Amino acid sequence: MRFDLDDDQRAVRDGIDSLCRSAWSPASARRHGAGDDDAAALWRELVAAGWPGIAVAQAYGGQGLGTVELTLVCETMGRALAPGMFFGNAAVAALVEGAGDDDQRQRWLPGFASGEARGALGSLQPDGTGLALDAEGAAALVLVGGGRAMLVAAGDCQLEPAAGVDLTRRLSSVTLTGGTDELRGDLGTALERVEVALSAELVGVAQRALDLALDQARSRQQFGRPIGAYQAVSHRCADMLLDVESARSAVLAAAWTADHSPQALPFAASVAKVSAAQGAWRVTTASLQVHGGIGFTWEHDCHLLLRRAVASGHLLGSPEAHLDRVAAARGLGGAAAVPTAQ
Amino acid sequence: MRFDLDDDQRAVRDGIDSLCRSAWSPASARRHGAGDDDAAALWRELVAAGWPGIAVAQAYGGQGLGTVELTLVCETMGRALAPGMFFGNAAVAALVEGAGDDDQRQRWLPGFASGEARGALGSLQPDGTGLALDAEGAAALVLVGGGRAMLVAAGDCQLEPAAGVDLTRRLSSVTLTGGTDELRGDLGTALERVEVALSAELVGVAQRALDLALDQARSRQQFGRPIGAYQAVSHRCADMLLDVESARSAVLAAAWTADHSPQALPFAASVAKVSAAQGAWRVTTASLQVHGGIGFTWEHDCHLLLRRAVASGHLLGSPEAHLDRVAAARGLGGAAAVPTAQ
Amino acid sequence: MDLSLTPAELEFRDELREWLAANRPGPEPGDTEAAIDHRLAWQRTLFDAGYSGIAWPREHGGRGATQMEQAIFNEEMVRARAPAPANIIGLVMGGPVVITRGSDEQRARFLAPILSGEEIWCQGFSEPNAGSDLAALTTSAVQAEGGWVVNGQKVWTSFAHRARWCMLLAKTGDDQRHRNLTFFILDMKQPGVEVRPLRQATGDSEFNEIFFDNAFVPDENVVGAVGDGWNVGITTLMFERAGLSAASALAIQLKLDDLAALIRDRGLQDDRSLSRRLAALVIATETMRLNGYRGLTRIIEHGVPGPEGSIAKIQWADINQRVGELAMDVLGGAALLADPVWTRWMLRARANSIEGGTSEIQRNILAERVLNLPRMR
Amino acid sequence: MDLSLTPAELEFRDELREWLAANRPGPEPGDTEAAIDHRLAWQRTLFDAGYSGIAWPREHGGRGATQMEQAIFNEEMVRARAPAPANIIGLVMGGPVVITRGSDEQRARFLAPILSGEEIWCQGFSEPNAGSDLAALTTSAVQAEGGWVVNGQKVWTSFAHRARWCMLLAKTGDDQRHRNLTFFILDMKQPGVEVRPLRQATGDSEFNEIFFDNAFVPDENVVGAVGDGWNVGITTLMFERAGLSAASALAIQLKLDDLAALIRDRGLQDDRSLSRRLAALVIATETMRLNGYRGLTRIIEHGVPGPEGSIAKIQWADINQRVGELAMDVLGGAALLADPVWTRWMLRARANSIEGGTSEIQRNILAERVLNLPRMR
Repeated sequence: MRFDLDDDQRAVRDGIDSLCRSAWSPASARRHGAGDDDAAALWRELVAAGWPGIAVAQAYGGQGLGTVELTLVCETMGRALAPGMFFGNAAVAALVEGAGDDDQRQRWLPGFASGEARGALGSLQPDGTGLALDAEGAAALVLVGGGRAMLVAAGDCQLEPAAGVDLTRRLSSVTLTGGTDELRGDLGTALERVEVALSAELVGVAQRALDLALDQARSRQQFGRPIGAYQAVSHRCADMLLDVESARSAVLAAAWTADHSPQALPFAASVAKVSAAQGAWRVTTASLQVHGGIGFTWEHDCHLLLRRAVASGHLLGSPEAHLDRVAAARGLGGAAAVPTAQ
Repeated sequence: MRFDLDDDQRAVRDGIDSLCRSAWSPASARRHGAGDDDAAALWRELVAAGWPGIAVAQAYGGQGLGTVELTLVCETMGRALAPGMFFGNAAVAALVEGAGDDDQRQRWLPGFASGEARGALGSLQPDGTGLALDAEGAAALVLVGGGRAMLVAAGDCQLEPAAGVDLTRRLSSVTLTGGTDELRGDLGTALERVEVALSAELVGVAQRALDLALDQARSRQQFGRPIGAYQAVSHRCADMLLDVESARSAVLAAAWTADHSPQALPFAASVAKVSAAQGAWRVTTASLQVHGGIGFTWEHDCHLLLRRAVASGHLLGSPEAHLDRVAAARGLGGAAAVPTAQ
Repeated sequence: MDLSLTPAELEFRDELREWLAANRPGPEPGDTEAAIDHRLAWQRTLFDAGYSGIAWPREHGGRGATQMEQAIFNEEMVRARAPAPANIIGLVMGGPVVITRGSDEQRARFLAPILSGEEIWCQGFSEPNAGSDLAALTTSAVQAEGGWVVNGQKVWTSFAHRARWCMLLAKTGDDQRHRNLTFFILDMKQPGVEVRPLRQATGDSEFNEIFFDNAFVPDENVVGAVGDGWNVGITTLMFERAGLSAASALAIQLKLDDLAALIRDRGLQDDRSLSRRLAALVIATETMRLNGYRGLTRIIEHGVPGPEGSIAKIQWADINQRVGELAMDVLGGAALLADPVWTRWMLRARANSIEGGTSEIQRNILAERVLNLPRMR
Repeated sequence: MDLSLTPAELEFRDELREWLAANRPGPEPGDTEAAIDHRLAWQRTLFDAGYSGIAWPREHGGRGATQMEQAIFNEEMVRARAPAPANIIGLVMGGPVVITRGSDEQRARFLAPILSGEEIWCQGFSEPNAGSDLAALTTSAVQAEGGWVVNGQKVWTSFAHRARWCMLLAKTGDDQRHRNLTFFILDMKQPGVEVRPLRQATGDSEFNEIFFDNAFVPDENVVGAVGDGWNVGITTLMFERAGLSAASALAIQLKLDDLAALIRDRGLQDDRSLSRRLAALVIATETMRLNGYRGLTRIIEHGVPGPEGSIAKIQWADINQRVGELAMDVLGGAALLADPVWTRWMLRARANSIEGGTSEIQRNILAERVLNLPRMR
């Protein structure tokens, strides 16, 4: 057993990290959220470098790398506050590849893999409408909810901008205007892979919040000392580290499990999502507290991270739903357990 | 409105405090728990000074003071780690007075009020047996459970020593051998008064744990400073203060409510029990942590306080049961809410 | 001990309720500036009816009521869902400081327009590099002909753009840590004062920054002695919380009723985990309310607010934040959509453990000043 | 990254499982001393089968297996509900320190009897006034003819009454804070050593106090340089945790299975609040296990255990304490009765955040040594 990245995996992480650092910034994230066009340029760079197909099978034009590699990209993107296009496209590709039929795969995967016909992810609301993330310009959407996943071509739905909690991804309400195409395969496993990728993004968000808090703790002086010298701050930072590292361990293990031990994936995915969602919430709120007043200003990135932690933490299966699933496996929690992916 | 003790109430508190300080100590509590006879002497002093009848109506030989005065005695006794005789007798008197009929009152209250025929409190288990606290030598027991309260004369039951969590009160298992006499009146209100008295004891337990922690924080030196100078310790102590003061406010308010605004008692009693039970657990465990290794020794009083917090916190209605009741009043929590007094 | 209202308190409350029923303020406008206008008008209405400065002495234009009646007033305002008067900082902090620490001339000049709302006050304590640490303030006041010349910057001042007067703490010496500050009443309507709105994480701009560029304060606007500003400032902060926590608790209880309704609306009423979290918040809020009244009694009997106010401040922030968290969990997947009420609550509550003294500073205060634990510094 | 066992690891595990199935230790006796005898016999059985000192080098009598195999061994022992070998302190701390810091003569003298269990080791670091603060140690060693004379007191030493050797940290100078300690191997079987059992809050006596009254240590039993004891001691403490956390996590998971059964037995399986608390503990324990393996990989690749072990220590204490709390809430009114399993667990877990470095000290270590935050001291 060797629980650490190998050299190829490090190269993946360093590659996407350097692309994000040169092509994206929190300022870009703000402009994207506000409706400007920065994300299109980022997406073109991602496409040019072949990132969209990283985890799509080679048969459909992807690189066929594993879920571990996918989560490394997602974590780095979360840390960079990158928009939801990469994640949405990768998620939809994983759903179609894992739960679609041959026709669906043939039709959509090559475009998702090359990035030329991007996919976007959304949730299906009980009233039959959807809510999708960074779906403008996508070729197709997959809406997930109530244990089903509906594939919708861009021409068969209408998008209206909606006000989201998260300011770094654009939220749209989706009205279906034409046909939908259900993914009837093993949706559970495919969704769990998507949850793991989403959890990886949350680890990145939490890591960024910790990085910012550490900078503040070292540089901000009060009462003649850097505030990081006070245990009220330093112990809070230690707890943040504990949350970030635990969530990272959980996500890496779940990603590896998805590819090598799928029968263990349901538990591993729940561990990843609960650790990442609750961890990101605790770490982003703690980071704001360490920052004090400055962390509560619009201009500071603290609230962008916190908002993203809230939105992604509740996307797909909520932490509560995953806790219920883990409890149900032990005969606990009653019959009315919330479905995992809402 | 005046939310503070008046001079008479202060006199009650100071009186019982001085009696406890002269006649009781943690060492006595240990000996009592281990089977020695110290508590009998304490009880004789209490009887001689007229304390057992403090809250019993004058018509039955008591002083007819209020629930506030009763809780002041209970808090002081909790702080002194005094045995359960006073509380048990007062509880049983409150149950008979509040939920008994005239015959039951006439028969038992004069003895409870004078302390010459002491009452003891116990819980009625689903299997029909009971568990009672400091019941040896009592003239009668009241066993509470399943929404009922059964009065049992000492001659109609057998007591067997049982190993309790708490080492400062003696636990007995109770087997019924003769008749029982149900209290058929307004048991709910009477039980709530008892819960408030029990909560007061828990406030005393928490206060003692805080006192000990503060002594330790001021005197114990590590790394060249008293440990109370470190925020890891000082902020923990501040949180303990918050818990103790909140529970004290809740108990005083509930005691006043019991006598002056009984329709508001169910909510006030739940606030008191939840605040006192959870507060005492947090404060006694935090105190042990502040003490470090020495706090984990048998000889130190930390574990006596912690054990008492556990035992009393779960006696009668558990915090969970009270939370369910508060939630139910808002239409929440489902139908299967746990009954408040088990 | 008597938790019922006295006949006088009852009469005060019933009269107030009757008046409120007849004089309900309309709903608060969504726009920030319009909301301030609305709150100004409401203060004028209160003033005209004798409900401004409830516990201020009659000789200073107040109602001369008890602190307990002030608290009852606060609770009734929350219950009626009335907004706080626009000049809340003047009423709660500025006026009491002028009354207790000011000169007769200052009382004559400043008190009446505070009560009527004619002159809004703001508070200039915090600076970018001095949040909790007042000793690190750098805004300076240098003696000049007939007064003081002020340079520097303040942050987190509410109402600054509408205020006439600023309670200013500025450095007037270099010697000792707490002996080099002076408390000024600075005229905001002068060329050397620039106010810029400060946008918060919520997107709102409740607060401002103030920049002083050779602003002037005449000598007669120094409160207390030169160099004694730290003590005067601390008095101000203590007045801030006294009597407010019971009303704040009531406001949270009303919100918890809304949250219970949200749980039922979303069909989650049988979820014992959510319902216990809600019940725990109801109970915590009730203890906050009770702590508030117990503290108020202590203030009435001992004269000045004590450091116990820190307990209420910690509880208030903690409860508000947990309410926000619970709301997000109740909304579940719908937490993606910005909810006009709950998203804003969740975000706004994060500042509650920072503003008005961080929860860390409150714990320092409790440890050092209530529990007498040794100080690290 | 590969979370599956290598063929060699698989072979090691399967062989071990087969051996365990054939060589199950009987149930551990309730009596403390009998339990130590039982664990001694078990260690001898392990030793005879080549399962003592799994990751010790072959040249020092160990199995020469990898650290990963040591961790697999630990997990399998937990799974088989086998007790820890009696000389766990010698195996986990004493031996590794002698191997990495000791002289050839010390290796020749001490290692073999550690492996067989012939000589039990104990650890003499803590003192009544020096728990977290090793610089405050007062037990002294003064140079004499051919060795050192030791006076003072140690606390919280397990197995001291059965131990032959004590890893002793004692003051050998007055100069600097961390430069005045020396690490000794002290013979417990001498007149100057008195051992008294220390009764804990649980009622058990797992630990002892040791009193040294002119006890003697010969020069050849100094480990490392005189005055370098702090560094040697820290190495010991770091070995303490490496590779143990995965097995500890497994032990907790087994306990959580029991707790789930208790919830069902008490008819509380539909209580969503209890079930989510249990599930959260299952998940936290799994992340502790994963952190353990990730840390172990880092140790294998970088040679020495790092300060990240503090994460596992904090998690372990926190989880154990929450398990105890949940058990009390599940027992409800029955929590009055001392439960042989859960009451003991609840009480014993309170020491977990104190023993082996308090959770506060672990957070200091993470803040200062992993996050490079400034130190207060």
